[in-house]
Amino acid sequence: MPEPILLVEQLSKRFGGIVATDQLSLAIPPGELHAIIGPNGAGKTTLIGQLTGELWPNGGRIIFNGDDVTTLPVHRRSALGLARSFQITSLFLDFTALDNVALAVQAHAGHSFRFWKPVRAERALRDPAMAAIERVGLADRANILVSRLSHGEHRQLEIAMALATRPRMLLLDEPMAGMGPEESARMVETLRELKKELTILLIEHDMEAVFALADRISVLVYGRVIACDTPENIRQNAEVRRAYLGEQQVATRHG
Amino acid sequence: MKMALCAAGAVLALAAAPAAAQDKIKIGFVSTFSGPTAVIGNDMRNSFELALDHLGRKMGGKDVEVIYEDDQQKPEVGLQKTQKLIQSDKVDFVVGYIWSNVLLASYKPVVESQTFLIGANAGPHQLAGEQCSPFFFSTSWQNDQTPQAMGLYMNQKGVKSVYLIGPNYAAGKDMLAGVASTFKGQIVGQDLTKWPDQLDFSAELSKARAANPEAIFVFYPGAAGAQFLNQYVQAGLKGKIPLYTAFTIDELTLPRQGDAALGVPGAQEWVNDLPNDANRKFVADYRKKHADVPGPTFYGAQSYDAAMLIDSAVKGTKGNLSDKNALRAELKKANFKSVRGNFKYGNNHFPIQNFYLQEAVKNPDGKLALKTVSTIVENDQDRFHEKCPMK
Amino acid sequence: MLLFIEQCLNGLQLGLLLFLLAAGLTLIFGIMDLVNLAHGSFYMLGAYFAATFAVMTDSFVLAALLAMLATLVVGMAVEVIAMRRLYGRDHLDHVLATFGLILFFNEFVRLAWGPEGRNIPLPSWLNTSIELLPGVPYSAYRLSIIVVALAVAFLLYLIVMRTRLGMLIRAGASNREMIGALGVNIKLLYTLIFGVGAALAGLAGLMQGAILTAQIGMGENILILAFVVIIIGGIGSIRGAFIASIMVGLIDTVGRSYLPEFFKLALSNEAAATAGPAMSSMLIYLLMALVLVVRPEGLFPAGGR
Amino acid sequence: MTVLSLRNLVVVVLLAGLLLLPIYAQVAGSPFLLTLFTRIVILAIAATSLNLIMGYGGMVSFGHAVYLGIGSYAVGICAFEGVESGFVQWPLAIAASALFALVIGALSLRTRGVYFIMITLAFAQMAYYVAIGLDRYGGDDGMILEARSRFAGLINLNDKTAFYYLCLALLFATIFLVWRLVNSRFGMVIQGARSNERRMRAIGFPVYRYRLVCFVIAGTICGLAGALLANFTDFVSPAAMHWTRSGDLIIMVVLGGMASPFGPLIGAVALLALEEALSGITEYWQIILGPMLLLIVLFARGGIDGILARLRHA
Repeated sequence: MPEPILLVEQLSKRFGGIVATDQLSLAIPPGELHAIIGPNGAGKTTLIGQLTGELWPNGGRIIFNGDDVTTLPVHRRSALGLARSFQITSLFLDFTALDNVALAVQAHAGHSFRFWKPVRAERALRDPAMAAIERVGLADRANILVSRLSHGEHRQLEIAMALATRPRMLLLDEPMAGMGPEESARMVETLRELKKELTILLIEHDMEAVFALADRISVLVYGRVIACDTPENIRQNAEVRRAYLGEQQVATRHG
Repeated sequence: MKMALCAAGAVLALAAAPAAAQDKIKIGFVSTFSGPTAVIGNDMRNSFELALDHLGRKMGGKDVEVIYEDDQQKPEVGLQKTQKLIQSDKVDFVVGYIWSNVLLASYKPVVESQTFLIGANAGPHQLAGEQCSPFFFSTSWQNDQTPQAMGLYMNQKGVKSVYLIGPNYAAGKDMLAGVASTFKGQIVGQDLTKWPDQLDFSAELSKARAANPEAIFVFYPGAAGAQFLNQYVQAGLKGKIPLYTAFTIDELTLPRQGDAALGVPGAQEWVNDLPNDANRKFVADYRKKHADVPGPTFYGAQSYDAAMLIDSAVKGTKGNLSDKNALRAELKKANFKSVRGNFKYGNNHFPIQNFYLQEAVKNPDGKLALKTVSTIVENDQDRFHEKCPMK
Repeated sequence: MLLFIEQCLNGLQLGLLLFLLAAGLTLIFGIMDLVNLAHGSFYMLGAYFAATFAVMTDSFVLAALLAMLATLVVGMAVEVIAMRRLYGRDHLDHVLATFGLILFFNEFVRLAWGPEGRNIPLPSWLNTSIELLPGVPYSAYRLSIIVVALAVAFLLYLIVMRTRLGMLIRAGASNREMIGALGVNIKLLYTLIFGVGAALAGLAGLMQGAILTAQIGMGENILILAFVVIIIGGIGSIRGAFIASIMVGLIDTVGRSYLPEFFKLALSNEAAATAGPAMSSMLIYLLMALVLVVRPEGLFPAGGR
Repeated sequence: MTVLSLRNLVVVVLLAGLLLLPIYAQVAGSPFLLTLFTRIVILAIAATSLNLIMGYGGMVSFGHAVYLGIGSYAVGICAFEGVESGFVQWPLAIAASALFALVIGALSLRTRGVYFIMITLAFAQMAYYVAIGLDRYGGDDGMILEARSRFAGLINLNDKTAFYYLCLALLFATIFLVWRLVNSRFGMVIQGARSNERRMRAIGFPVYRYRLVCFVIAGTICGLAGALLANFTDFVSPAAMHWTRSGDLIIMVVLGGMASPFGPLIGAVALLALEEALSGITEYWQIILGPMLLLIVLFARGGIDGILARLRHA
């Protein structure tokens, strides 16, 4: 196995008396699409929070691309190439779609203490932004105010923004939440394309998508990884079935 | 925006009124006509108007137009209104000013435009000293004079120690300095309170009591005077540590001070019962014309005198307002019957005058009134006149 | 030493008065998320109402009760006419709109009661002093302010901690959406809270008015102090408002009385006499800035419990 | 979008009016107009600088007038101590404001929302009381400026028309500067942080330092307005930085329209002209102005500029 791009060792996070992350370890090699599944309250969002730097763990280490990032602030991790999408859409609603993505490009194009040149005329920002928008299929909506886009388009835009930061790795927090079947199918296609170039950590409830896309799956229960394997083996794993999936659900969905 | 444009249009229209031909005398009157201290401004306006009535609304045969402006008790607003009076209304005289800081802020543009400024109340020491001007006259006093008189009175009463309390602004500091300059006993403590925000004096009264002086001197003009006196009584100090005041008890605050004011002495250059004809006429006609409001007060008396002063000068120059030197010479004569009794002007254009001791008493009808008790000092001149370069 | 105790008493009195004002402000802010600059106007109205009722009824206590009732009514009317349209809007909109209300109420009072201010006559049993400590008479009326304010604080504590209404208020202060989920008539609840807040402000105004006389604009300066209090205490927290108001009252009064002496040690007499009062007026702002630098959401953030 | 929308028309008329005002004042024989509008223009500079942080950056400072005070005290103290050259006074006013903004910004920007509003107020109040304590410089009374800043014969500030045009030029420069600024990379960061601060961090912006720089820029511009104000009134006093003055600035910006280049100017003209006009009608003018403000908030979101923009669509 090659050197992992993301290595999590013995991560713990407590809120008062509640243990949200419990001695969690994870190793993701470059190029993998790694999915994390688990029931509600398993600590998935807490984990993402610690990976992106919004929460600091009580113990353990996070190594990204060889650097210890455990206590690095959010923007520094982003600069290192760790990008995320938000579970609940978190966009700049009073900007256009293109402005949103261009801002993400700008974040990784040197410092922004440039006070004079009109930003909307900067090809160096606009072109890559447009490219990212095209990749998620929103080219014809680029100049529309984000507050007027649909929910599905918001999710697409989330991905485009994450892409625009030219990350080494994407953390996707439920990118398909609240989508209709058609939109989901489109998103699966987009992710399948991205998977060719990027390491992706995917947190998702849509099992169909997870099993269709993931190289490996970790199952999170009560803040611990109870299993980590290929989709095929996870489906067979008795402990996982018992704890989470349930015989019936697996049978009807994938049987 | 339409509304704003209309408003802007209205401003333009107002300001664009053609400057009136100079066949009448224009007077700008700046005082406080809004907020809690507006009562003082009203009293000044009532008295000034009464003076015009007594003059047949003419000065030296010319019609008189008075423009009243509200300074909102703020220096920069006073300045702005004063500039408007000079630049836009092109008045011949600017009169009024209750507050020293408003007067200080407004002073420069008036005297620089060679317009005569008649201060009807505030008398900051700068204007009596180094910054005195040929274009400034006062019909009141220099701030220090009244408390100086009070200091003298405390000496006469044999008071050995005093605690001083006053507001932290120009006049407040002048007042306390004034007492300190004539009082021969010991000053055991002094508090300057935030002005005009602070109206709770509990901490200061507690300190004053603990310092155990023979007397407390305060200066709180306007409504603050009522507030101080109430708290002084509630703190149980009345009858224990006697209070001496300047500008703290007047006809406007008396109704709200009530019995708390009885027997508290104050110094003043004018009292409503001063026995001269001009004063009797002024007080009686004021009370007849404005039966619904208390007054007149010394603020009003000074404003009344201001009108009479201007009238005497205009008469003296036979209505020729363009000869500023002649006009100044006439003003300097103070050739009119002042309601405080006649006075002379010193080199700095501040009055040389008597100061009286006044006290609140209960009339037979149960109403409170101020009355003259004695003359503290005669022909008193302020202590800054030597610093004024004018002869 | 006796002087120090007396000054602490003075500070406590000022602090408790601030609490009456701040309690309503912090609830309105915490629950309706409304920045109400016009809260000081209710303080002023309370004093003016009391002045009028005192003349009509010849009884201070009766006048006080009637004045509170009147400010309650005015407060609820203002909520129904204007405030409820502002919920959910930007804080800046609140600032502009309620600033407009301040101007309106100030001028309204000037038209209705005249510019000269009103006296609230005290009954003789309050207008005296009591020898609380040996040799230190203390104003009976100031003492009564302390007692009344403490009683109100206790009553508020009981209501907030022990009743269903209080439960709703606490829930609302930490999580606004929740009250809606509980199926409560929110409109009515908001109107009620706003009215009670106004009545408490009115009570503070009339109590203070008997010392300071009723004045136009008396609410504005103390309003800023009340805001300082609720910020230090943490928005939406009654407990925070209580502790912070006493802190502010003590620091202001004690600072005012001792700082000038303190400055005399370092400066000339005259400089100290000017710098002292200026510095002591600064103290509470210094306190607020310090609290916010260390705890950016106040001492007792309501959401944090 | 038509070039001559109502909104553009109003702006053009307003700018032309401001440019031609001295001529009108001359012809109409009412020099006071020039005084009134010099004050409006100076306060519009201050309001425009506030709009940069408040409208575009979402940083609601309730202590912005403090720079008016610092700027005017820099001029006043220099003049008092005998330094009358504007080449010393004005850079000093600007530097002092920038330094103060840096310090209070560094501390205040740790807080959010209404806590930010109040902490900026606290710092401004502290500066206010410091000024009251400045006995040498008049304390509470303030001091009269003996002479206006001298610029070695380049411009004579005692010439009312020249001074007006200087203020107007600085206002236009400020509006242009703010406009360029908000449309630059820097401006995008500032506006992004107003819109969604959390996301800004997530995509890799250290938001705090950009905000701080923005805060300092706004303070600096307002400090310059303070230097102008001192020269305009020939008077310096703590009143210039009282919290009510900061409130006035906020009201101008909100009234005119936040995050709009000309909004603060429109707001300043509207508010001050309205005050002047209403107070000419009745002594009780605030009873009209108050409900008017309330109605504007209730029925006209986005201030006057917002109304104009909507009328274009109608």
